[in-house]
Amino acid sequence: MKMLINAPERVVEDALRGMAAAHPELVVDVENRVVIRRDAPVAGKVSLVSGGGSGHEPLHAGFVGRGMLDGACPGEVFTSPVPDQALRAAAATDSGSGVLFVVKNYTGDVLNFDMAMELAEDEGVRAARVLVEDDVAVTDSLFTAGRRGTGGTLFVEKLAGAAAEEGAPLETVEALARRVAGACRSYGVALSPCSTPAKGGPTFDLPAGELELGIGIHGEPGRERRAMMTSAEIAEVTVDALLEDLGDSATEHPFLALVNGMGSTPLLELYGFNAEVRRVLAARGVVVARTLVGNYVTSLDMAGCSVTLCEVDEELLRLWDAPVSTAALRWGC
Amino acid sequence: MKMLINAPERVVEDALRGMAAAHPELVVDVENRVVIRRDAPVAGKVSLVSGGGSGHEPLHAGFVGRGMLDGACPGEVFTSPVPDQALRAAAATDSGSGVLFVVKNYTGDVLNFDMAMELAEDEGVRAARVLVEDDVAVTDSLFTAGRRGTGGTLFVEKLAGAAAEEGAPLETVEALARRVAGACRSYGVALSPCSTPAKGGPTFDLPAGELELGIGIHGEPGRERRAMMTSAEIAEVTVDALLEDLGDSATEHPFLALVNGMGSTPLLELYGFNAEVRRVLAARGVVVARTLVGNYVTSLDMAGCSVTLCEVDEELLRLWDAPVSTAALRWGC
Amino acid sequence: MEDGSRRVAELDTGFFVRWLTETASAVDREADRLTELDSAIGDADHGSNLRRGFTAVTAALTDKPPPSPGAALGLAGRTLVSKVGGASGPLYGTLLRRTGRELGDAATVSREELARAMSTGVEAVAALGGAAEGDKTMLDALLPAVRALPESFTAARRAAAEGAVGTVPMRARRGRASYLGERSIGHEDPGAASSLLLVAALERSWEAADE
Amino acid sequence: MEDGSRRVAELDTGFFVRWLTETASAVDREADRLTELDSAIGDADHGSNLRRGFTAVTAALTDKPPPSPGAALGLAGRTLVSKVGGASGPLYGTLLRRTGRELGDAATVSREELARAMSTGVEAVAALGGAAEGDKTMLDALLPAVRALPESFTAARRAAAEGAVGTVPMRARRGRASYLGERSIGHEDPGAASSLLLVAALERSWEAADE
Ligand SMILES: Nc1ncnc2c1ncn2[C@@H]1O[C@H](COP(=O)(O)OP(=O)(O)O)[C@@H](O)[C@H]1O
Ligand SMILES: Nc1ncnc2c1ncn2[C@@H]1O[C@H](COP(=O)(O)OP(=O)(O)O)[C@@H](O)[C@H]1O
Ligand SMILES: [Mg+2]
Ligand SMILES: [Mg+2]
Ligand SMILES: [Mg+2]
Ligand SMILES: [Mg+2]
Repeated sequence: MKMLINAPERVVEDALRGMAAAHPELVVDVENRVVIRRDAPVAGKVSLVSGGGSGHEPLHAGFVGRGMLDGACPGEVFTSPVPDQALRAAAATDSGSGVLFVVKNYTGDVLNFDMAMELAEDEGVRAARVLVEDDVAVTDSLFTAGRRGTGGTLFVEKLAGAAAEEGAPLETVEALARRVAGACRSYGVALSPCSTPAKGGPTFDLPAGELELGIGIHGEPGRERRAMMTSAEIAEVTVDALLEDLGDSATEHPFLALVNGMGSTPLLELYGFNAEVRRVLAARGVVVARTLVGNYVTSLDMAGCSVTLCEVDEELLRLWDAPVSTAALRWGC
Repeated sequence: MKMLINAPERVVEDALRGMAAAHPELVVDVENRVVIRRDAPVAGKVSLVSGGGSGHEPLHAGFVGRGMLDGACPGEVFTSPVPDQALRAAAATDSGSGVLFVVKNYTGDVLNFDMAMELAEDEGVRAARVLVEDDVAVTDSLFTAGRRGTGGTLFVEKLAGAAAEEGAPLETVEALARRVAGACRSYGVALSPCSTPAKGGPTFDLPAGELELGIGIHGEPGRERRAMMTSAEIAEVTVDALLEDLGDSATEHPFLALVNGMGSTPLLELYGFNAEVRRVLAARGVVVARTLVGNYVTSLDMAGCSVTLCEVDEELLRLWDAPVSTAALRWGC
Repeated sequence: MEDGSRRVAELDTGFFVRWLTETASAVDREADRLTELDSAIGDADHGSNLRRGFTAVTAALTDKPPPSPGAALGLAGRTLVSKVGGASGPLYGTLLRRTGRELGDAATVSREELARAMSTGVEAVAALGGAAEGDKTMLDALLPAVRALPESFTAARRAAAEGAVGTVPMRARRGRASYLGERSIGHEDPGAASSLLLVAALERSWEAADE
Repeated sequence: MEDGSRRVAELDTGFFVRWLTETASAVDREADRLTELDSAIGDADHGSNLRRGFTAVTAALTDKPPPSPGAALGLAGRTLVSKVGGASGPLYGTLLRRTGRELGDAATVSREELARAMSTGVEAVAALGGAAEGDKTMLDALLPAVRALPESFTAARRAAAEGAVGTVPMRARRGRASYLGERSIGHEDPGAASSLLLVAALERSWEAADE
């Protein structure tokens, strides 16, 4: 598998150098692998810090900026960052109002951020943590590491980021982030595996004519393999998986929708898929208030898509519409 | 090749339905395949209309909105739109101040937009045209259809769009667009071919371990095939091709840089490539004022990248920084 | 038996409608091959472009049966222009519209009249696209075909076939294939291949009329 | 000959440094296989994760030669925590740090003392990750190994090897492999495989000490 890289072990460092060159509005510490807002720490503001393995770009560093994250710490490809990174991002962005870590629910992320939390408290930084665990493809969560954090992360970072930007205190931002995390459901489908630099090739085999349902974002195979389907059929399976998990409440409130590309599915196809998703949702009586279509929470060059629904009320809708200014998500300023 | 579609002949229609669902700020005429700003025609404003084959998303429909295009007309995949579409987009957005068509230099686009110009004049719409022909990989332009229009299109649309938004008259917008088109140079590299829905598979073969230099954005093979290179080496070949064409003037003015993904190269790799591009430019004494990294002018799911440089002065830099609010490019508002 | 020797004149509207629908069937049958040819030196859409266009032509001809040969070609040409896009849409559209305009509103035309009109149509294609014979385009099939048409439909089809094959060793100087430079050599031009389908359908329509 | 029968105590700092650098070489040699195992039921990074971590461990041990067995393990554990990331970084880091802490600053330790300390270290891993034996994790190699360690280094290595192979038919209940449900069955757990490398390096270091 050919990649536009220098060497597998240099991929993250090179990307950070390139981010630094492209985004003077960010402070990029290439050596320590931390990306923060240039104006951090912002006086009186709770800091939002996230991070995780690389390979999901623009998540998370692409969401650092006004109205979203204060700092991000990218790990190696598909490998959660080490505690030092998270600690450094927290210390550099804490204004004294405390830090909220947004953590996707993977064993590695949880363990490393938990260690960072302890270290942060040792250094006198008030720290809290919200877990994103939105992937409904993980069933039997008693017998697993629990639901994975995927597309819902974007909603948690945006909405909690907006609340933090408005000056809400740590407890409020944390409670809101938890509420949003609880309101998100995701489901993903792969048409092809991705290739990691370390492996140099596809992370699993997917025969022509088949797709994987219920995939995660780390190039892992999904729960079930089926014969290839049309965009309309994939939308039905996906939406129904989400609605089954949401239950009857799904028609009570409007939703934010993220129709997300896994990396190499063309935007042309993603928009077409959005049409089908919207059609199925409408048929089930579900109202969509806002939609985002694009590659936001990716899995390197995997072909496929995921859908995330986030149930909102007036307040969350207002926070969604609030100004945001990051490399990958920007409006209102 | 698996695609997230319903049927090859429905791809463009489905995508437009999905755009309509995601972007209430746009008027999407699915049947006639025209996308326009909801507030068009804007009184006293020159209208900018562009279009071309689909498969290059977000180009062009993703650039419709305040500060950029007034209308776009997407053709079938890799097939220029028909004159009726361009005419309809022009008629729907013309405030009486005239329409500037931004046309990429391909035989099909030129012929169809020329026919649209004639039809527009017949309907009393003042119309002008600017050709984008920025691809330096096309040499011997006497013996070819001339240089292709690729990444430079984004700069022409953004800068002329900003001028039009400020209220400049048709002649001024046209002259500025022509100046920008003349100031742009692009060069592209493919690590893999793309697959079109009509063909259902790759448009050319590219053996493992080889890449194509000097590719276009229509899944066509490039000018030259070479053994796979590192990101640093690809940056050298690319930058040197651009600078050779620019000649000595390259160190006189600063540039806008677009480090563009062809579709399936992960953002992680694109940022890493940007680091190398910047390194080589710096070594050659070239100054970059602004950088955009991402998938903006794509070729479906092709893996690879292109670099566009656009020489700017104070005025063009100001127009670049001016507010823009489209689906794919947004800042300042 | 050479068609030229059998009859004079009398190509009526029905003949032209048959020619166009024959072309539509041929394009439909050969669409994948045309796209395959375009994939080697172009952008892999020629077959689907022409299929979309000629399907619309067949529909338009059924919808609004044209009153004359010239009207049939004009309707077909306008339909191609507004349905195909790409380079081939305006070029084939111009070929048919211009040929149709030359035929005026005559109820029947002779093969010689058609040959003269098509020659003007092909000239218009050359003028619009700025291409000449030898540039590896549809003109390399169309120009020999209209030169041979006064002799017979069969001669025209043979000339088109030779012309299409003759594009293989050419280096493209117009259209997308020109971007490939030397690497365009060794492949048949998709537009020349589709032009052969058009001219072959002309011959078949004549043979059918003869039965 | 069973190592347990030959000598008592006296595992000194040099022994521990050798153990850790032996592990580093083994991980380096086997990194691709570990990544391959992780690609089947995880995210294809276990080999490169541990290679990065143990390379840093070797460098740290050279850089700051540790004064005692406990210090050697503590340094290695801290290095893993701050270089590896992922699930395995904190888990292996905790194993070594906790084992090191149990050893205190004794200049030499017996195999029995090491076995007791490692047992506490492995318990800490289980507590941190919330996994138990049979969940198809590194614990399935580590727990049997520390249980057998009082007997001999060889017995520990054999137990780890059996434990690693024993993960093949298991259904994962912790870590990424758990997302696969039934489909995790039939593959060896990458962390169990790397734990075997650690325990095998322990045996090899002992044998080398013996020569
Ligand atoms: N300038 C030109 N003059 C004549 N024919 C041309 C010219 N440019 C392209 N063609 C013809 O058009 C064909 C390609 O048509 P098509 O694939 O439908 O359009 P596009 O190149 O826009 O994708 C070529 O094979 C060639 O025969
Ligand atoms: N909760 C856990 N308890 C014990 N070991 C675990 C746990 N989760 C994962 N592991 C071990 O870690 C290994 C994976 O390590 P690695 O691939 O480096 O991290 P990641 O899963 O974050 O990519 C698994 O094979 C398993 O042995
Ligand atoms: Mg990992
Ligand atoms: Mg085309
Ligand atoms: Mg074509
Ligand atoms: Mg792993």
